[in-house]
Amino acid sequence: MGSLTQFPPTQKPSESVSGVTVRLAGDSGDGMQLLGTQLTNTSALAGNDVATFPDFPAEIRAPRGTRAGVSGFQVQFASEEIFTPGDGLDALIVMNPAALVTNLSDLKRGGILIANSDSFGDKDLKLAKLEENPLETDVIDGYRLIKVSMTTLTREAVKPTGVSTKLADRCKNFFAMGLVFWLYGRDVEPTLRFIEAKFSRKPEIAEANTLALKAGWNYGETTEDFASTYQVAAAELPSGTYRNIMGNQALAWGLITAAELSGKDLFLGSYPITPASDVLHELSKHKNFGVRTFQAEDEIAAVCSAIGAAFGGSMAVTTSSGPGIALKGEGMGLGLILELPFLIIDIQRGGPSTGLPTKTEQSDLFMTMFGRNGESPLPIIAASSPGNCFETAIEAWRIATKFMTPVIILSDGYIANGSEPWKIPDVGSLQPIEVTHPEGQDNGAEFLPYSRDENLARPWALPGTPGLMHRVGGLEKQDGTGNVSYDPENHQHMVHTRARKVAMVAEHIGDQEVFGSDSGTLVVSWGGTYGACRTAVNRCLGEGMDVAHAHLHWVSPFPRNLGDLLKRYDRVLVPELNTGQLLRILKHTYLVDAQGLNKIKGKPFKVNEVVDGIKEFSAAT
Amino acid sequence: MGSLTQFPPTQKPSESVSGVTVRLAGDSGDGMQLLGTQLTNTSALAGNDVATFPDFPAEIRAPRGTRAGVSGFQVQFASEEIFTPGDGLDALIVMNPAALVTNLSDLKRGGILIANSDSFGDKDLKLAKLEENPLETDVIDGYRLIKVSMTTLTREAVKPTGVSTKLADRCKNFFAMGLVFWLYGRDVEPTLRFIEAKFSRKPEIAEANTLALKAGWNYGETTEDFASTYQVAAAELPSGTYRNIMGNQALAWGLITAAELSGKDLFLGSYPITPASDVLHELSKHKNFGVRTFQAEDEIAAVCSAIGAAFGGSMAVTTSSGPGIALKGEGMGLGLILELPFLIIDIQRGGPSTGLPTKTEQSDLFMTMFGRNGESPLPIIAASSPGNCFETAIEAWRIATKFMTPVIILSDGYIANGSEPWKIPDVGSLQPIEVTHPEGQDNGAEFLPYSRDENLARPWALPGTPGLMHRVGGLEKQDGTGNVSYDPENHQHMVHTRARKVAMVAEHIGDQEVFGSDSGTLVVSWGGTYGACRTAVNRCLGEGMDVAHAHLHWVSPFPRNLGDLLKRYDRVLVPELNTGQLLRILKHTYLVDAQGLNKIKGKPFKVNEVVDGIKEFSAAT
Amino acid sequence: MSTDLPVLKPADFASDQDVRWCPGCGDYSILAQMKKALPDIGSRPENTVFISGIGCSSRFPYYMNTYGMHSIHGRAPAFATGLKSTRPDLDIWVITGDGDALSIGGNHLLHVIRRNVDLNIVLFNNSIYGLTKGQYSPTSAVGKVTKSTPVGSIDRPLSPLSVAIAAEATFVARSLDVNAKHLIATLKRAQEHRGTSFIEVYQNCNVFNDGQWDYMKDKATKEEHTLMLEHGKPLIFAGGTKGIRLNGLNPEIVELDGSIAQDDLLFHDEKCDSPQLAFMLSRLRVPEFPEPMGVLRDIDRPIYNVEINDQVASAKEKSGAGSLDKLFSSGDTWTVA
Amino acid sequence: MSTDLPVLKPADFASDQDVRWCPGCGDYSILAQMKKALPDIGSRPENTVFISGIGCSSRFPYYMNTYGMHSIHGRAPAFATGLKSTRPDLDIWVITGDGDALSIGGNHLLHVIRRNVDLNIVLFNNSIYGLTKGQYSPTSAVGKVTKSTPVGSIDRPLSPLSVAIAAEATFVARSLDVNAKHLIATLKRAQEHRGTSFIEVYQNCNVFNDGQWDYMKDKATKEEHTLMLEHGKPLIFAGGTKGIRLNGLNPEIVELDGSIAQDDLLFHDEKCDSPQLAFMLSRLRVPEFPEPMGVLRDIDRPIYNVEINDQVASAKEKSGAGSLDKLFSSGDTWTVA
Ligand SMILES: Cc1ncc(C[n+]2csc(CCOP(=O)(O)OP(=O)(O)O)c2C)c(N)n1
Ligand SMILES: Cc1ncc(C[n+]2csc(CCOP(=O)(O)OP(=O)(O)O)c2C)c(N)n1
Ligand code: SF4
Ligand code: SF4
Ligand SMILES: [Mg+2]
Ligand SMILES: [Mg+2]
Repeated sequence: MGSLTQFPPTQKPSESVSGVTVRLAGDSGDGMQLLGTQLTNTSALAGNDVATFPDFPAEIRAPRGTRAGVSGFQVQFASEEIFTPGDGLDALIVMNPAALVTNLSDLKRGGILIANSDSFGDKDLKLAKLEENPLETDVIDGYRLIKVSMTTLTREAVKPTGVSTKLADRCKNFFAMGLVFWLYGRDVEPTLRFIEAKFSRKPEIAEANTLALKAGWNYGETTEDFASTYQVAAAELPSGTYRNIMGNQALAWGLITAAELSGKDLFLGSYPITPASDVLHELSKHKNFGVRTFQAEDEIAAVCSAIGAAFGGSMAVTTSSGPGIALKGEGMGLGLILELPFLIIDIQRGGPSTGLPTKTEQSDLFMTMFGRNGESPLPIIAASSPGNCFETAIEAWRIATKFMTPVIILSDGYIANGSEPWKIPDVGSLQPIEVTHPEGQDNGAEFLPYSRDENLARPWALPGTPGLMHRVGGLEKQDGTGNVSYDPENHQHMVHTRARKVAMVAEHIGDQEVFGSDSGTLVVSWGGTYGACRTAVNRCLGEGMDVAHAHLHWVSPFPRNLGDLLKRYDRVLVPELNTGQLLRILKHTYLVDAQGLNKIKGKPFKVNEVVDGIKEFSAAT
Repeated sequence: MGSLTQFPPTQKPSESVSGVTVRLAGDSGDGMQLLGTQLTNTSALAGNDVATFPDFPAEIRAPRGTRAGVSGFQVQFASEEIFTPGDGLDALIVMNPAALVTNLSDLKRGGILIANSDSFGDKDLKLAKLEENPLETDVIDGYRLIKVSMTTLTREAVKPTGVSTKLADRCKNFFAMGLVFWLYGRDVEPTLRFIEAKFSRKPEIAEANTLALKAGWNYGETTEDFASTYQVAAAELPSGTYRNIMGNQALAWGLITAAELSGKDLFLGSYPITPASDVLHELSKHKNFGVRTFQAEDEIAAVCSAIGAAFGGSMAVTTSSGPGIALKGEGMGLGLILELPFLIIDIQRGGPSTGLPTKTEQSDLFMTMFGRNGESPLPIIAASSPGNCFETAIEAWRIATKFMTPVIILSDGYIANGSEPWKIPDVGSLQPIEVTHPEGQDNGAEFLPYSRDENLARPWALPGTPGLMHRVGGLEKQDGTGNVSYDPENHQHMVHTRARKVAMVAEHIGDQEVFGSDSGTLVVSWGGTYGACRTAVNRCLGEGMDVAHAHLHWVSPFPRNLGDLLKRYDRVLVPELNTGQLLRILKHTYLVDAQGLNKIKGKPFKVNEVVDGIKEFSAAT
Repeated sequence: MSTDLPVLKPADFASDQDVRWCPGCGDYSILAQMKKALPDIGSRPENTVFISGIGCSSRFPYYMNTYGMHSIHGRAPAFATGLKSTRPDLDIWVITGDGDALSIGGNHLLHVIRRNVDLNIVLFNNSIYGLTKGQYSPTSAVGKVTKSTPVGSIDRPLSPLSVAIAAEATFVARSLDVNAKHLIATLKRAQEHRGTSFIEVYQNCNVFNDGQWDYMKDKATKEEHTLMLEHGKPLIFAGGTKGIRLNGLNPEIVELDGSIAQDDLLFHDEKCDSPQLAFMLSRLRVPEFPEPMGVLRDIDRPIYNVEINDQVASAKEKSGAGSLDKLFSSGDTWTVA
Repeated sequence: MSTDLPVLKPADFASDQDVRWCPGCGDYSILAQMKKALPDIGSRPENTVFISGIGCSSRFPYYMNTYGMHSIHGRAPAFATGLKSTRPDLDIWVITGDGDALSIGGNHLLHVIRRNVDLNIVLFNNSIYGLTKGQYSPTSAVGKVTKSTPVGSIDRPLSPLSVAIAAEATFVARSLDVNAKHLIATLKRAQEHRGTSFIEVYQNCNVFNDGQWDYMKDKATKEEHTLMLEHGKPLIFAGGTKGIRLNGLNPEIVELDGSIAQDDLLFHDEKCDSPQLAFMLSRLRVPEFPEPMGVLRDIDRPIYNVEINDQVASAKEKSGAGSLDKLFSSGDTWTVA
């Protein structure tokens, strides 16, 4: 099985387009995430640039058929470089009424709407809290509705395998997949391989899914519903070998790579929390890299265990999200005064409090910047895309070890769960991270644990080293000796030293780059909004507007040239998925009269929202 | 005993002065705090304005005679209104060498230095890590050194009581007290009463202390060492009955009063920590006011227990300091989204981490303003002096209940342990705090726990009320119903609603008042620096400078007129005991090019430091 | 409880919110039994409060038409302590999970129990983190393969009952999600007890840890593996074919083939003041022993919320209700004309 | 331990920092005994780490010429777990107080013990918060009058040993600050044990809770109140005049006037796998019973830091040392020319 002959190339006319945005929506149980991943992979393999955005329900499995239970997966694949999963949908596939009503508004006028008509019975409508069948009402006017009896057709298709109807219905998503693959001329081979591998121990299931896939493909080819297919040519990506990667996966791999580059074993102290848990899951799979993962009893123990491991000389990391990071504040403060290198990773989600665990938000810039008692500055770096999480992890560890300081990494639910093609780096060419530890001594000479090098970094002396015994702790320490000190002058000196250290990081992160024109409106962004902002600025530039984009990688400290740069432009616009946290920090740092473009809806920016924001703002001022 | 006849008024000439600053310094065991308190009380009773500043060692009882073990108490008493315990010392009383070397630098040139010469033996010098006896070296040049064999004289004096030498030596501080009382013509009656009360069950001790006190007094009167005494006339304070009060005591009493004014029982959930513990201690003494104090297992449980009590309708409070407040961030975030009224009190100390527990610092403005995940604005009010802690507590509770929100109170170690005369308020004239709870209903009508009044406050419906059953929680809630809601529009609406609520507090806190001229340099301060800043501005005004002072009571939100006010002045100077936390918030709020005057030494500002700062700044720009 | 009020039905305790647990989750049964138990106890919706932490189990309060708080992870006992200390008139139930109560919340559990605050704590033990999609918990067995332990857990699990007993618990019981009758009875016993009542409920998470408790449910094995506790009765199980007796300090299983007199067996005593017996029972684990179901311990001890309020009452008696004037003018004062 | 190195003296373990406890504090004696014990054990300063929380007791690391961390309040076990998991070669001592370990740190204590991380935990129990100047602690007796309980505490105290045992402890012991010989011996036993060793040391805070343990120290009463444990020996005290035997599950005191044979007494067994005996001993309290001193329990169980490193080792064996190239190109990839 699985040879292409079973999936004859289409005889129908095919329209070639530069890009397509598709969303697959159904019940949590309907396997939409799997469908989406397959469509993403095969599109990537076809050489398209792709970007995805899964949208999970908050509940593990909200009751079948309810609006709360709808699970969605959006993917954009294109023949040009893209940075977002797309705004309006070209096609929407819905497996039930709940999926239809919760997603229809995002479908472009004239867009394709494929619905599994078998699941629009009275019971289904009731579960979705609907009086009447939307497929029969005018809500679907203006869309290209195609009703497909997926359930019936799938049952038909898998009959030969003799699987139960219950199992047969589980194959529905592969039927839909076949249809979508046909519609966009996607190669089924990788998916067939996937099926074979995944169900190797259940051949009849493998067979059934394959048949469903084929039935969906054939349905597109044979029925009158579809006049033509769409072709999206390969994009011109830099040459190299690519793979598809999700943000949390890239982050985990970046951490492993940083450990390898610095010749350290990786220790993760973490407590599960959405959307950060997958980093723990991924790292726990790679013990053969010397990775030790510790699922602590809570977030406090997690950060403290990381500090303990850092004291011992490991590359130590702790991961969490808003509520958990809030609990780490005291521990982070200790790490800061101990001047030990380790990473605190915050995969941000909607707040405040428990907030919106499965939704994205740039919620914690303020907390990570200011959420500790006393004067507690720390370097903070923010990842800008799923793939960028990889470099971010390495860069963070490089700075942490160079300056002997904890470093905070900010990611968010959107890039953590999103995916994009990732150019596999040439491992050999990755720059090693130099880490040194002072040698032991038996000359009885005094060892100064708080002496400093040109970066104000203190020596990372490891337990087990003869002659370097020393004590660290949370009470203010005397510079040099590290002894407890209540001396007023020393305290002020140490507060300034710790601040200067963070400021000096600016010397090692390069200048801020700008994309676009060098006057007019400057769009300043950070973190996960990179894609939407870059695309929006690009589009505005295309329309001849005087606009530029500066995307910050480090938010603490800022690049040395940022101040001058801001002054160069007539207007500064700061789009954020919060009420303006970076905005306020820019204002007090540079007294720049910037303006915010803010969205706090648990969703990423749409490109159009940023475009409109730029236009309004540029017009207004 | 105890009749003034034993303490004949002095025959020596007496010089009258407008104010005196004295510091008593000795070993933790020497009873300097007691001596200081007595001198403070008797001076207050004499009608002086007084301000005190105790300076404890970090250790409970560091080894006798060591520098680490020195305990100091500074008091200024004056015939005019004063706001600080004074800068340079007019007199310094030291009980041992360690006390001398650690305090001498604060003594004014020509100031009186009284030393217990009996405790300057080789052993004492060694404990103080001194090669030679400072009383014999030039370090004391330029001071009016008076050596007194206090130990010997005290032993002599108390002989009649037949107490052991060990006990006799414990009376040393009363000898010193007698001497100081004589020097400044203070009434000994209150102290005699105090002795009688305190040692009622140990008459021989009472007797010994009284004899020591008298011996000290007579020593001043009879020996040649002292040419004259000093008289400080009564100050012209507003008429009324006064008492001396410490900051933490005033805070506790303010909380009790707020509870009474709102007809609520007070619940405190707290975990001990320096310098906040005394609020717990004080409140636990007043159970007859219906006060319930709960010493929780940690700070997290403390804030959570307070939220539980608030849910039940009590006036709930939690108190801590930096490291403990850092642990409360998650709980505070919940309280904020629950929109329940309760108070979080942060008695700030030197940070970061464990930092300088016994030292003062305006360390936590940033943390209390921004230290929570997600968008988490809260009202924050800062006490400005020991006595002001009283009104601050009442004001905070008034706002908390009016707006149904947690409110943060900031104090610090300096005002918490400092004391000043406090005009006892006329209880009858205190404005009651209206708190209402919705009535029960049995009409089955839907109850909307998140419906809002004109202040955006939701109803405070109490468990036990029929028909108002409802569920609250940390997930985003639908406005009105309070049901869990993942709706994007609702989330943005709620984020803005919570922010607007805090902003609206500005309507109820009055406009910012300014002291001084209405152009030139504006000094903006908050919290415990009030006294130093007000005195400094006063002095500059006296010198004809164009300067004014705006002291903020609420730091979140700011008074409505603050922005305009800042613009009215040529220069804005912001003195803070941190690296410029308010400064940065003012900058991003008003884009004002203000400058900071910062000190991070674990000590309050000296008036001179602020004066110099104002002059430099005004000259520079 | 106000019995003059109309008798309530389980439906009166149901809120209008859709229940959002996975189909087949053991939580549904526990919710159903709670709704049945409360009317029998005579609870009133307006006087009842459910406080939970975070987790699937902690969604519970949303589904009850009572007062409720879905608080933060692991801290429910602290909220409940603050509420009960100030509102002793309320019936407060704490709903928690094995991760919520024993991982992040272990310390609060220890302390609420030692204080003996008058609360009913129901721990839904599914030996997994459900809400976060399947990591091992403090009650997961060594070797357990989960998302965070791909080659098996290496942490020795805690026995919730042993921990509660060591924390000086006055009421400790265990029940099973699907055993409606037993669960209802146990909930009632908890409500009757004055002081902290701690109940561990074996609950099935059919999505991430399906079948965890099957050995206590399957017809074939449950008799053999379940020790039903009855106060004053000997420890007998396996349909009366086996019993437990003491061998020194340790329990041993004996065949009841007639060779052994019932009196030689160990008798259950909920009321015995020493925690020795309850602790021993809490250690019984399959396969060596059957696992006890029912009330292990039920004794009387001073109650935190009673004591804290008594201290207030007697302070008022002693010094009279507080007067601000008196307070302010205590100690030295002086008057400026 | 590297015995080829020069033998060390207590002074070699003393740091250059002035000790800053109150004169007369029990902590001085514990510090002195620790310095004596370490050389005998063969510890090396460079391979030894002291990790503490916050409290008077937690100042301990500053006074030892070893590696040390004075961390944050209650969390020392978590730091130690991270360090030991990655540096199993180090000898790690956790120094904590009754507030540090049982109040704010109770949860970390439970979990480090159940994981059986190879650490030595020494809890200085002075039944008071010393550093914060005298509030009651989780081991303070009911009715205790302190700064925060002016009319007496109403919280039932925890038994540190009972809690440790319920947390599946593999080594549990108790000693006394001033009993130098016994304390040194106990510290050595703790170091010999592989896995978490938990020692409660009765310590006097002469400033805020003076005399707490006098009944264990006064010539007149100590014999009567102390039960010195010896493995394999019967439980005898009061200078051999009294013994303890079992009555059912519960202990009872008997006069050893000859009427009772030694074999009828309860015999101590540190090694017994069931925690039953250790738990019973942990419950013995004056005045009813003498209080046990010495090792209550010492058994072998898998060790967290060993297991976590074994999992890494076997992963490397199974899949070979990690290769980034392999990792990156796992799964579907495609090439752009
Ligand atoms: C401070 C914090 N940390 C972590 C989480 C994520 N989280 C939510 S529930 C949970 C554990 C759930 O397990 P359990 O308590 O057993 O409840 P169950 O879902 O199994 O019923 C975790 C880790 C959180 N919400 N808050
Ligand atoms: C987070 C935090 N909360 C509170 C404190 C204040 N604090 C320091 S030590 C201590 C308790 C000390 O008692 P214990 O652990 O018994 O140690 P001891 O001083 O008695 O030796 C407290 C409450 C702190 N330092 N940090
Ligand atoms: S994940 Fe498990 S525990 Fe949670 S609702 Fe689903 S079945 Fe129940
Ligand atoms: S306060 Fe108590 S425990 Fe602390 S050092 Fe002094 S005597 Fe020791
Ligand atoms: Mg669970
Ligand atoms: Mg203690």
